[in-house]
Amino acid sequence: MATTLFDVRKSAIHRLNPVTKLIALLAIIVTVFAIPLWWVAGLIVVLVVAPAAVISGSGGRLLSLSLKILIPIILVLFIVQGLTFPGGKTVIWEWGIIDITTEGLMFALGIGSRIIVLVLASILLVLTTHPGDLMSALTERGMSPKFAYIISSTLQLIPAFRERADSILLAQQARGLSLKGSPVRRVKVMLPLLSPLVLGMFTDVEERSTAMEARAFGSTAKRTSLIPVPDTLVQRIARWLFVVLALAAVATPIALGLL
Amino acid sequence: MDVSFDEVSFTYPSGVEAVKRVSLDIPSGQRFAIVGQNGAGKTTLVRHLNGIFQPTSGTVHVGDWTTTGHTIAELSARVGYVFQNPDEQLFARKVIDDVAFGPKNLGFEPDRAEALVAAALERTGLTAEAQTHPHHLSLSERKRVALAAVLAMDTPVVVLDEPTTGQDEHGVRMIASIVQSLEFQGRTVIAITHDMDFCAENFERVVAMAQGEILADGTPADVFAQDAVLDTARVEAPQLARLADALGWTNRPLTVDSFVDALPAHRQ
Amino acid sequence: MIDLTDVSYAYPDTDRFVLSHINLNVPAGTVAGIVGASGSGKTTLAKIISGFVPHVDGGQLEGTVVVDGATVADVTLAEAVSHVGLVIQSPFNQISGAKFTVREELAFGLENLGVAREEMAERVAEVAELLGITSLLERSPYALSGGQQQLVAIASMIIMRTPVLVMDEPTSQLDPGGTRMVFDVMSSLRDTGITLVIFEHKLEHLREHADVIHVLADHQLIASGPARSMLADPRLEEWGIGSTRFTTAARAARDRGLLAKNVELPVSLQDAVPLFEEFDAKRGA
Amino acid sequence: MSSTTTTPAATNKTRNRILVAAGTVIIVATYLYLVVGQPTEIAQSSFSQSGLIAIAGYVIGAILLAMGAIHRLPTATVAMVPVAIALNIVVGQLVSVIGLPLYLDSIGTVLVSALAGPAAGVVTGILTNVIWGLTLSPIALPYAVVQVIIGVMAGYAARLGMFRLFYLAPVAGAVTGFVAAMVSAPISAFVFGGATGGGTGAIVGAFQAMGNSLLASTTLQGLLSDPLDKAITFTVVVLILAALPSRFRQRFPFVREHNVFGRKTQVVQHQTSTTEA
Repeated sequence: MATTLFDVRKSAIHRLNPVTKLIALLAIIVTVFAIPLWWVAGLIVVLVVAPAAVISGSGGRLLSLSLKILIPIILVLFIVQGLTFPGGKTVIWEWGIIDITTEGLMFALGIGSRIIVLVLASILLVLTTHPGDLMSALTERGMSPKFAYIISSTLQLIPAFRERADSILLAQQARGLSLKGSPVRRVKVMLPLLSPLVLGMFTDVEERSTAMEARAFGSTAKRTSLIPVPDTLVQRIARWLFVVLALAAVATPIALGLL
Repeated sequence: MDVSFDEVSFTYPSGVEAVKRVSLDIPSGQRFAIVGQNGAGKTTLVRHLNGIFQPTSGTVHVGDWTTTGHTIAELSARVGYVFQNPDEQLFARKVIDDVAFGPKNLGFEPDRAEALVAAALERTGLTAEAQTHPHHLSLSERKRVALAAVLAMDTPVVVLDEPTTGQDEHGVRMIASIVQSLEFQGRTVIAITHDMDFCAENFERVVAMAQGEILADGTPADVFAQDAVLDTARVEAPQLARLADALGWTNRPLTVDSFVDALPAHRQ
Repeated sequence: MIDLTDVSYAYPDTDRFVLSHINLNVPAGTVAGIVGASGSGKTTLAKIISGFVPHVDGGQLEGTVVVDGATVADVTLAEAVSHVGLVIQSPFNQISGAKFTVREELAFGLENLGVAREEMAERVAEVAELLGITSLLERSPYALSGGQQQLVAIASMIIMRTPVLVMDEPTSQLDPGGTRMVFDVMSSLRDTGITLVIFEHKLEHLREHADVIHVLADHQLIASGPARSMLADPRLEEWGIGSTRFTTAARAARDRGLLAKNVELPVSLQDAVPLFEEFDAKRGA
Repeated sequence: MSSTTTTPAATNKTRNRILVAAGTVIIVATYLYLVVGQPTEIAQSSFSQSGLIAIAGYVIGAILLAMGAIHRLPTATVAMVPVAIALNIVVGQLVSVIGLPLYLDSIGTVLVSALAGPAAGVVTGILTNVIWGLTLSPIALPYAVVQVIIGVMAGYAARLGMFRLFYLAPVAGAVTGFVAAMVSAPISAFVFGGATGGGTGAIVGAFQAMGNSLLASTTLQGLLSDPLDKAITFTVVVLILAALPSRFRQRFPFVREHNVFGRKTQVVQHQTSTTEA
C-alpha cells in the first residue's frame, strides 16, 4: 500500500499530464519568489491555486493538510520576526521590553505569503497526481528509470519496513527489553532494534537486486511503458506558456529597476 | 503455569475483527497447538499472552496475572515468545550473546543465566556455534538460535509461532524433541503450526481456527476426524490420516506407528 | 537444455568450495527437482544455473555451465538472463516495487527490454490467464496474500519467455493453501514446454511434479533418479532430507512383513493408495 | 559485475563528470553569492530575489549532482537506495517513539554512503527529501541539498577510513554537521524567514534579538543542533556496521576497494586507496 497523499478521483486536474502540472507548479514557485510582493502571491492563490483545488475536488484535503503544516510556521514567523526583526524601526505596539515593529510584520508577510503558495501548490500537485504516473511521465521524457524505480519502490516499502520495525520492537520487548530509563540507556536500546532491521533490509536488497536483474533491469535498451501517459496539444502549448511566464516574472522586477 | 482466555475479542484499529469471543483454558504443562490458514487469527490470539495485544473485550490470564495490568517486558518473565522470523530479533555478534540477552534483561544472577544459556544451546544443538555470528548460520539454525534465546529465559509458558517453517528434517526432529522435553519440565507449550504431521505427532491438544473463531478443540484424533472443520479451517489432515481416508477406513491413524499397527486388523 | 560439467564454486574471499564437481543434465521440456538439507548449497546452485554466479557474486567458478546452447561464463549477464528465469524464495523480494499495480508489475521486465506496448499488453493478458491471476491485475502487488504474490512473481518471470525457469524454494514462505496454488500452476507450466528446475523441501508435491530428482549433500550432487524411487530412497534420511510419512509407513509395514519385500515404496498419497488397497476397509471398522 | 559496451559508457562517463562538476559549482556559487555577495540591506528585506536564488541554485545543483551520480550505480546499489531512504524515515519515527531529543533522520544516507560510496549517498540524500515532499510536507524539498552534502561527506569520510575507528566517526559526523548547518542556513533565512519550527524559530529569534542578522541567526541555530545530531548519527552508523557480520560488509565493492573498515591483511592496498582519496 502506498503512503502518498494521492487522493483517488477523476477530475480534470487529476487527468492532466503530470508534467504539465509539474511545470505549472515550478512556474508558480518561480513567479512568487521572483516578484517578492505579498499581493502577487495572494493573487496567485485566489486566481490559480484555489480554482484548481475546487475543480479537482480535493480542496478539503488540501486545506486540512496545508493548515497543519502552515499554521505553526506562519505563527512562529510573525511572532519571531515581528518581535526581533533586525531591520525593525517603527514600533507599533509595546509592552515592557517587548515591542513589535511594522518592518518585522511586513517581512513576515512577504516571506509568509510565498511559503503559503509553495505549500498549497505543491500539495495540490501531490494530491492530484499518482506518483506512478508522474514517474512514467518523467521517464518518458528522459529521466533515468533508476530514479523512477527508487521513488516508487520507497513509497511501497515504507509501510513494510515500518511493520518490520514494529515487529522487532515487539520481539525484543518480549525478550524483556525495557524502553524506560535515561537517555544514554535509550540510545543503547537502539542497537538491538536497528541491527536486525538494517541487516534484514539489506539482505532483502541482495535478493531483490537479483530478481530485478533477472527481469532485465540492467538492460541498456530504450524503455517502453505499458500505460500511455495522456497528453494533448493544448497542454503542450500551455507548458511552453508557463515557461515563458516564469521567465517574464524573473525579468520584470529587474527590468523595472525594482531591485 | 495455567493460562486462560475468557471471552476474548480483538479488533484492529483498521476495523478488522481478528479474534471473536474466544474462551480457552490451557492447564499447566499442556502441549497445545493451534492450526488454521493464514489470517485465521492464530497469531493475534497468542500475542495476547505477552501483552503485545490487549483484548478489545474479555480478559487474558497468565497464572494469577491479568495481562492488562502488565507491560510486555514484565510478561516476558512468564511467557517466552519465539517469533516466526528469527531475523527480526537476532542482533548480537555472537550466538551466545544473543541467547544471553533475555536472561540479562530479566535480571537473573550471572551463574543462573550462564547455566540457562549453556543448557539452551545444548538443547538446540548449537553449543559448537556459540561464538559464531548468527548471520553466518543457515535459516534453519537461526530459527533454533531464536528458540534457544527464549528457552534460556526459563519461562513457565513458551509460545512457538510456526517453529517448523524453513526447517529441514534434522531441525524439525530437534524441535519435536524440545517440545517433548518442555513437557517433562512442566512448562506449557503453545504452538501455531501449518505442519499437520508435526502437530499430530507432538501435541496432545489441537484447536482449529477460522475467521477469529474456534471451530474445534480436542485431541489431534478428535480434531482431524472432523472433515467439515478441516475444510472450513483450510487445513489438510496429516498424511496418513488422508491415506486411511482414501482407503475408506473409518478410523484415521495419525502417526506411522498407529497406522502400521492398524494394518493387521484390515488384512483380508 | 542445461548442462553442468564438473562445476565447483567458492564465494569471494573464501577457499571453501560450497559446491564441488557438480555434473547435472536437464533435458529440454522436463522438470528436475533438487533436494538437499538446509545449507547444502541449493541457492548457490540456482544462481549458477541462472548466471548470477559468477556474473554478480564473483568468486571462483570452475567447470562449464551451458544453458540453452550458451556457455554462461562467456556471455553477459543480460544475455544469460534471456535464457534462464529465476524465481527466488521470497515473493516479497521478487516484486520490484517499481509498480503500483500487478498489471504494470508483470510488464516491468518487458519495459526494460523496450518491448512494444501492444505486444506487452498481449503478453500480460496471456500470462495472467495461464496462472489464473487475471482478477488481480488492478490490485497493488503488496496488497496480495503470500500465495498470490508468489504467483505474480512466477508470472513476472514467465512473461520474459525464457526457455528455462529455475525456482528456488518457491513455497517455503507459504501456508498450505498458497503452496497448493503454486504447485497447481506447475502443471500449466509443463504444458507450455518450458524446462523447469525446482529446489524444494516438500517431497510429496515434488513427487507429483518432477520427472527426475537430484540430491545435493556434502556440497555434491550425490545421487539422482526417477522421482518416486529417488524420493523413497532410505539414504535421504542420512542426508538430512527425510521422507514422507507414506514412505516411512510403507517401509515399517514391509519390515513387519505386512508388505512384500520387493514392494516399490510410495512417496505421495497417489502412490500409497494402490499399495494398501489389499487392506480391506470394512474389516478395520 | 556485468559488462557494458565501451563506447557509450565512455561518453556517459564524460557527461556524468560534467554534470557532477556543474552541480557542485552551482551549489558553491549559490552559497557564496548569498552569504558573501549579497549587500546586507537587501538580505534583510523581504523584497529581494534571494529566496529564488537560494531555492533555484540549490535545487538545480542537487539535481545535476544526482543525475551525474545515478548512472554510476549498479543495480545492486540502486536496489539498496529505497531501503536507505525508508530507514531514514522509519528511524526518524522510531526515535520519536523511544523519546530521544534528536532527529537521526539521515542514518540511512550515512549507512549507504559508507557501504556504497558518495555517489550512492548523493542519490539517497536528494530522493529522501523528494519522498518527504511526496508523503509529508513540501517544505523538505528546498533542503534536499543538505542531505546531498551529508551523503557526499559521509562517502568521502568512509574512503578516508573514518569508519575504521570508533572515535573517528563522531568527528567526521560533527564536521559534516557543521557544513550542513552552513549550507542550510540561507534556505532557512531567505525562504522560510527563520521559521522552520517552533523550537528552532525561537532560537533564531533569540539570536536576532542579540543583534545578529537573519542569516547569521539561522547559521548559529544550525550550528547548535546539526554537528551534535550528525556526530550521533555517524556513531550509531558505526555501531550498526560493527555489529553486522564482516562477510556482509565485505560484499560491497566500495567497501573492498577503499578498505572502509580496515583489515590487517590488506595494509598495502589500504595505503594506495587513502592516497587516491
